Amino acid sequence: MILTLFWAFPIIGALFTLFAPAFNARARWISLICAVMELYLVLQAGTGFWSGHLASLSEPGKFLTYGISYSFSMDGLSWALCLLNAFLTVIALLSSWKQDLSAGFWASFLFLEGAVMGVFLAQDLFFFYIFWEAMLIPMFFIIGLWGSENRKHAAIKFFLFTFFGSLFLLLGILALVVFHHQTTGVWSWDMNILRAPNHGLYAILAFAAFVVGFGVKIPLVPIHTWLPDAHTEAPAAGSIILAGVLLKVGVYGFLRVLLPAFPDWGMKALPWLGGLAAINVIYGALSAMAQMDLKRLIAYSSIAHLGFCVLGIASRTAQGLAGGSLQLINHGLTTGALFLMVGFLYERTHKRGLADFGDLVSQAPLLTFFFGVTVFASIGLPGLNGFVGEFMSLSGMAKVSLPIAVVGVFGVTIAAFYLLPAFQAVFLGERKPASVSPKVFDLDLREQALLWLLIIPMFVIGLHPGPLLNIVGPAIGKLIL
Amino acid sequence: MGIPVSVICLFVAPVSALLFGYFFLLKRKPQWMHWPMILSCAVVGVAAASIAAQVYSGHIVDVSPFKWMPLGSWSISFGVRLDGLSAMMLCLVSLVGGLIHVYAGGYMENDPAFGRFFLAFHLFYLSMIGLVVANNYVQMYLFWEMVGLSSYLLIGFWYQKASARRAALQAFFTNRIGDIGFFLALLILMNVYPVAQTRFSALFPLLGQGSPAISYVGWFLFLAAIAKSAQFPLYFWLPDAMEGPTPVSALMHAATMVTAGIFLMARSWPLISLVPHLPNTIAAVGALTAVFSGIIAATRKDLKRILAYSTVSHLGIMAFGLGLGEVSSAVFHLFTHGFFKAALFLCAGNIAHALHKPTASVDETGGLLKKIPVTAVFFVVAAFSLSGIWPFAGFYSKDAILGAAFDRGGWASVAGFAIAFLSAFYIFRMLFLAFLGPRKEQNPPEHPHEAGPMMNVPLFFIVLGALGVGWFGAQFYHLVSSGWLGASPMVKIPGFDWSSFTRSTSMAALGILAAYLWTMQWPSFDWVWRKKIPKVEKGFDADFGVKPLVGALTLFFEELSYLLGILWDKKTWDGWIENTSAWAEDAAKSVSSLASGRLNDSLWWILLGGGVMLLRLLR
Amino acid sequence: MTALLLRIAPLGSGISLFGGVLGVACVGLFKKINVGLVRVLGLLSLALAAVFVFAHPATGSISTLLQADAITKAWCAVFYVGALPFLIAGTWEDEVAVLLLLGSLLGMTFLAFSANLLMLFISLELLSLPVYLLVALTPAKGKPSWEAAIKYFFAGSLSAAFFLLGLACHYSATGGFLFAGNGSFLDQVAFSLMAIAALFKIGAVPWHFWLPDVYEASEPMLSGFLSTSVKAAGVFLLMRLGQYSQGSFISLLPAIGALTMLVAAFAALNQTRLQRLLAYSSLGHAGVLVLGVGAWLLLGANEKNALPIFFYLFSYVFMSNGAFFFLELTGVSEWKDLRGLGKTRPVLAFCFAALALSLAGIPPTAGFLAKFLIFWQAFKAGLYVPLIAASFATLAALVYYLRIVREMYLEEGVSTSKIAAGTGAVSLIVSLSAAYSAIVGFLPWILSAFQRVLG
Amino acid sequence: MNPWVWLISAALFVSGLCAVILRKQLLLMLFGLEIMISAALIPLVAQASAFQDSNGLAAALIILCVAAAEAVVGLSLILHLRKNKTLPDSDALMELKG
Repeated sequence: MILTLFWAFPIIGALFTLFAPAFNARARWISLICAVMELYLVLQAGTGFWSGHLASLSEPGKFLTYGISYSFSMDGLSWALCLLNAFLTVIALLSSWKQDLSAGFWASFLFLEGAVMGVFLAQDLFFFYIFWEAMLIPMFFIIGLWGSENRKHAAIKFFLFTFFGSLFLLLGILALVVFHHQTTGVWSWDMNILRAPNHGLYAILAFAAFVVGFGVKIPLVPIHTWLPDAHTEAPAAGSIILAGVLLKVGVYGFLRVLLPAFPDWGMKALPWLGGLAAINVIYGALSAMAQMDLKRLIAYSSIAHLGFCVLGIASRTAQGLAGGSLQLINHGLTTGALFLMVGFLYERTHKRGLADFGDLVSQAPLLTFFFGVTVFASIGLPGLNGFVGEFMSLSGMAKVSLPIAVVGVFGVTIAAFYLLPAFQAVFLGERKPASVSPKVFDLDLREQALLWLLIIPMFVIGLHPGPLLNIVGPAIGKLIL
Repeated sequence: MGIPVSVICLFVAPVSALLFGYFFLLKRKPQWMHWPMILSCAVVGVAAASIAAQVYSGHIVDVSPFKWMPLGSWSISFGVRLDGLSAMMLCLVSLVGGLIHVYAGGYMENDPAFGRFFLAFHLFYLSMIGLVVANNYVQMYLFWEMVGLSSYLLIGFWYQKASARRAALQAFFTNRIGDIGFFLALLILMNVYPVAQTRFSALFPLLGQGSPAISYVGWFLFLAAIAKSAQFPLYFWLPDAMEGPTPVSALMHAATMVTAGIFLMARSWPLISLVPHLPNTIAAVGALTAVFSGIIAATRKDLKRILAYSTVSHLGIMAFGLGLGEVSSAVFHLFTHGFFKAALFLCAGNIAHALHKPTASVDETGGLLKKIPVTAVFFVVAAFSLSGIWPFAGFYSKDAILGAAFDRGGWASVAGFAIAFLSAFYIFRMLFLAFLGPRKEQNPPEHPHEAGPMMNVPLFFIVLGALGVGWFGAQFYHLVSSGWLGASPMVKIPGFDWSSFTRSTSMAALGILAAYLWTMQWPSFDWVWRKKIPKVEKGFDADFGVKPLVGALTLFFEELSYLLGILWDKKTWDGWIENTSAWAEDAAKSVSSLASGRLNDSLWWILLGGGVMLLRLLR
Repeated sequence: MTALLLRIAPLGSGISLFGGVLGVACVGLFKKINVGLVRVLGLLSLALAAVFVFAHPATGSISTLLQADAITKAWCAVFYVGALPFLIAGTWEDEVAVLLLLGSLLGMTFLAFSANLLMLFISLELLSLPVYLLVALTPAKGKPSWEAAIKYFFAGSLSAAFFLLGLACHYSATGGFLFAGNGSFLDQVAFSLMAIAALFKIGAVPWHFWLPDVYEASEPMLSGFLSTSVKAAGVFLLMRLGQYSQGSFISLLPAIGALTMLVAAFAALNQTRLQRLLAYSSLGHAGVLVLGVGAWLLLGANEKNALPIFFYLFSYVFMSNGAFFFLELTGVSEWKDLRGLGKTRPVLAFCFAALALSLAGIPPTAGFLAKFLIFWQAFKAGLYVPLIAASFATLAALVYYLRIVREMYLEEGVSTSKIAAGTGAVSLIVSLSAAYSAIVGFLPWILSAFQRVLG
Repeated sequence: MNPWVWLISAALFVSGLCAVILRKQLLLMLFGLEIMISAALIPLVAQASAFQDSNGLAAALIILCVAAAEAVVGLSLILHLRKNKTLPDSDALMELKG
């Protein structure tokens, strides 16, 4: 029942926020309280994982019909991602705190949180898919209603593009289910027992369908072009959740559905997957170098960073899988923080171009400090979180295929080539005349607190990832080849 | 497995100084920022001394108390290894670094960003300490990168200047290229051996006779060292790094940053020495670097730039020595170089300070001997040390390397001659131009003033080192060789040897003479040739084409990214995707034009559909 | 006892509907026609018919002309529920519309019970002829419903003629009117010809050109009835024919279905009038249904497997009626009329958005669950290529469904056209349909209930 | 069975079809429809007599009734149109399209 509460609670909260007139006026408070309570719920559930005596928390599935069963389960990986989700939702809500927004805005985030929780917890592919798709609707509204100039186009593009992927995902799921029925005569949608055939065109196509289905969300090159637009147009809070949480579900799908379903045959495809990921890394990084819009740049950097996640899990070694999973969390924190800060800048100046700023350090030293730390976390400076994930992912991939790992290492390097110049241009460069770049006030206490909340975990994970690895480890243990 | 208190001090003191500084001083009392840092340097210095004493007495510490990335059998630990090499480096870093801290307290006095400077400065110091005591490659990589980070922060300290920003980026990016090498070396190493074997003490005894994977590791480590220690062709960032304040340059050239590459190679020598052709390549690259940048140093006008190329040159000498197998001599040179180069830089800082400028060119100096005599004396001592004149420190270490080069004969001895000559030439050219004269082309300052005790006292101690550390070669060898992990023991640092002494001293004397003639005797020759043969001067300015090449490469990357990120990804590929809506609209128009609204047409369609249904039956 | 019950069922429901027709006709004899009474009579006869159909559990052959199986009952449910909104909320001045509606329902009921091709033909005509008139008599505001009715009539009659020719061929081949064929070539021709009539009723491509015209020109509430009950009758016809056809046209059905979806999706993209847009949307759903029937037939055509089609039709009854009734309720006709509705009429806009997303098949709506089941069955039947085409059609269709949401919520500015208040019944139907669409997709256990209907 | 029956039936059916599809006069089109229905009945009746099956003959009668009903509906629609428009021509029905 507790697991149902995880996804249902935010959605009920959202409904309250949206529909109860008495609550409507205090929507932001209601939503914040719900989000914080949800965060508490998740933390509470995690005590077992911390202490290490709990491998997973699951509810007995209720068989419904046609093999569809209502079953949820939480292991270390799910827990970590749920925590990330709950945490970033709180951050995202607080990041827009001062803006004058209607109840729908606050409710959308709760909806989104609930849907993502569902994805992370569902064990039944039917429900997995439903939650997967349910994420689209609130995000569509977040981008389309509260985004910047070109928001409508971006929202539609986001929806259509990701729905395109979802159709393939649906075909992939059907392929697994139907194959299982053909071999055993039993209908089942349980992602823990569904297996694809070991060879043949059927398996290849099913695999490809999953790669496309999950790949759109990650996003994998070349089906990534929705992401820069969506990020650029989304409001800051939306970008935080989009990058911090929504991109994660694709990789999570790889970990939870794709890899277990193709135990033997998948082995052959792994180098291909790794190659795709390596392309992602390089492509995202090189493209980011050319961007002149901060949000667009960070969006492309997300493409590159998610490439490392896939790189790690495609290796299916202990360190690769752990690194890939860790990188999910890391990317959520760092990119979340980056988008948060760009959001602060945008809130102050309504600009986000690299050329629109300069010498911000003299006006906003604190912002510069936080941005700097986050940039270095993002380019994988050891001691900060980014390095641990990338290093483990790459060392996993090196075990499987050294050339791909080499490409990945180049990607690590290029990360500095786009983030640092951007950082310099905005925070250190020539001061722009006041007509171009209005005065920027430094962070207030709320904003500082939010950033500390994001940055402290960066240091903690960077220097002491042990506890997190212990939590995630058992969950991915069975995927190791 | 106990961790000595001194080791804990090594980390706790700087970290707490940094935290205290950031959280308590930065806002309220930035002008006090140097005190916790200097205090921490003192603590670290004492700890380093006690560690060195312990190591000297043969007590090696190698513990891994803390797991960094634990994952069952795949685990990476934090640990410390205190053997000869790291104790030596610790001494150098803490001594020279600490003194430069004090100096910087005076030098940066009036800078508005005093607090920020010391935070970054101390972070630099901390990173280097972490690097030298690391007991495995992954941890070393951590601090290796942190060294890069803090150098970035410091080179770009005066971020208001575009050149400083560019130099900082260039330094970071170039080091990043080296990091590829380090990273790849790590990956390969972890592929070949169990992960726990990234620990030096476990790895080196395991090394077989040059497996191919190990040779890759060696080459990649060398790549890392090339970038970090500014070897040819990745040296160009270092002269540009002069954009930072002078104490930064001093620290970077003498004790921290660039020595890290040499340290890495010395540390990995048991591995590198097994790789075929690698030692010779290192020697060749080192020699090339030394000669190449020595020549360029002889043509520069900016004082700090001369010194920077001189550092590149000396790093080349160290690599040269390493490549020849003289690990102990190379690190000895590293040690002595730390002193005399720090001294030279601080003297240059004194000059700049006297001129109230961030940096000084030889056009603006001349005849400073009388105006700032203390600095002049310090400079002379350091210059003799650098030229390798007996009995200054530089002589002992450099002569050991040159001796090995002469023993090798052939190209190595030619390089040795050239190096001995060039170092003396460029440093004395600088000395003459700065302190003698002034020549009529120079515009010396009217009223320069000597630096205060906050600067000169630490400088004095450093100069003392530049004078005398060479006398303790035997003790140094004893220290460095304790805990050596190589299969064969370290080569001894040779003592005083007449034959090599004659050769190298005569070359140095020749260099000094040439420098005198070049600058003082023939009127204004240092300026004349520039006017006469501008093409050659341009060649020197462009480092014989290395700088344009770097520029072209940068441009290439920019163009490539524009091509991919804008032209292809946004305009073309995403354009196609966006265009699907236009295609869909066209399709929609044609599909919907089928519904003409004419009744007979729709009846025709019914017939057609029926026809298809029936035709289907035929097959 | 069961035999008796079985015997009573079709006759009873037929008689009650026929009684309804007579009763309504009698009301029409009075000078001042009491529309309320007409409505009550119609509802009563419908309820009575439903009681007769569902009160007994038995299935089997009743006579040479009649039979009953699980599909019969399920489809009767769809017919009746599909007609209910129109019957409850329709606005009319005299009794003719109800008369025709009940007549058409009578035809549908007999269609569902037929055991014989002749019976099938007669009920097909019985259900069609009143519909032509209904279309003519119930125009949308300012729309040439007579034109639509004539187009409908001619196309329908032409396909009925094909059916008849097929009937003759079947008779020639087998010597009787029973469903079962003998597999001869002539018989296969017969089934193909008859299937044209079924596909025409469903509106599959290329027999669909009447469909957008008719749905556009009729009053939206009537379009709701046409797109649900009448279409369900077509689906039933196709299933029955396919069940006994022994090959022939079955292999074409998936392709026809996918093609229909594609054509509908793209044609709809070009529409500016909402009612015509919904008509094309309905065409797209017809495509899904044809695909589903094809998969069902390929999988062995047993009653239990009919669940996806049944559930799809049943859910579609809500979605389609809801959407058309929304048009009736608000009177919007163009895109711009929708603009800003999210702010001015949030509840209405939410209902329409839910309906649109459900029609598009986005989880967690009922439309998703329905489409999902059909896709699943098609996958099981190995129809990969049609499925991929259908997926793309779904994607293309999403464009205009999203446009509805976009116009209501994302566009700035508020529509200047007046939104009519609408009667209570209409808004009740819209909100009920929206609620069904929004919630049911998340309750897959509801499928067990549907499964129980199918036995 | 006599092939001539089929031939006549087919000829009739096709001519009816032609009338429906090619002509634009709505009345003629309706006429064509009736011809098609009659054409379909010919083999039915012929077969019924060949099988000695009264079912077929009865069916033919019933179908004729149905066809009559259909004609009534059609005529009523066409006549209604005639009241409003001058020509009952299919080309006049072009308002709904796209």
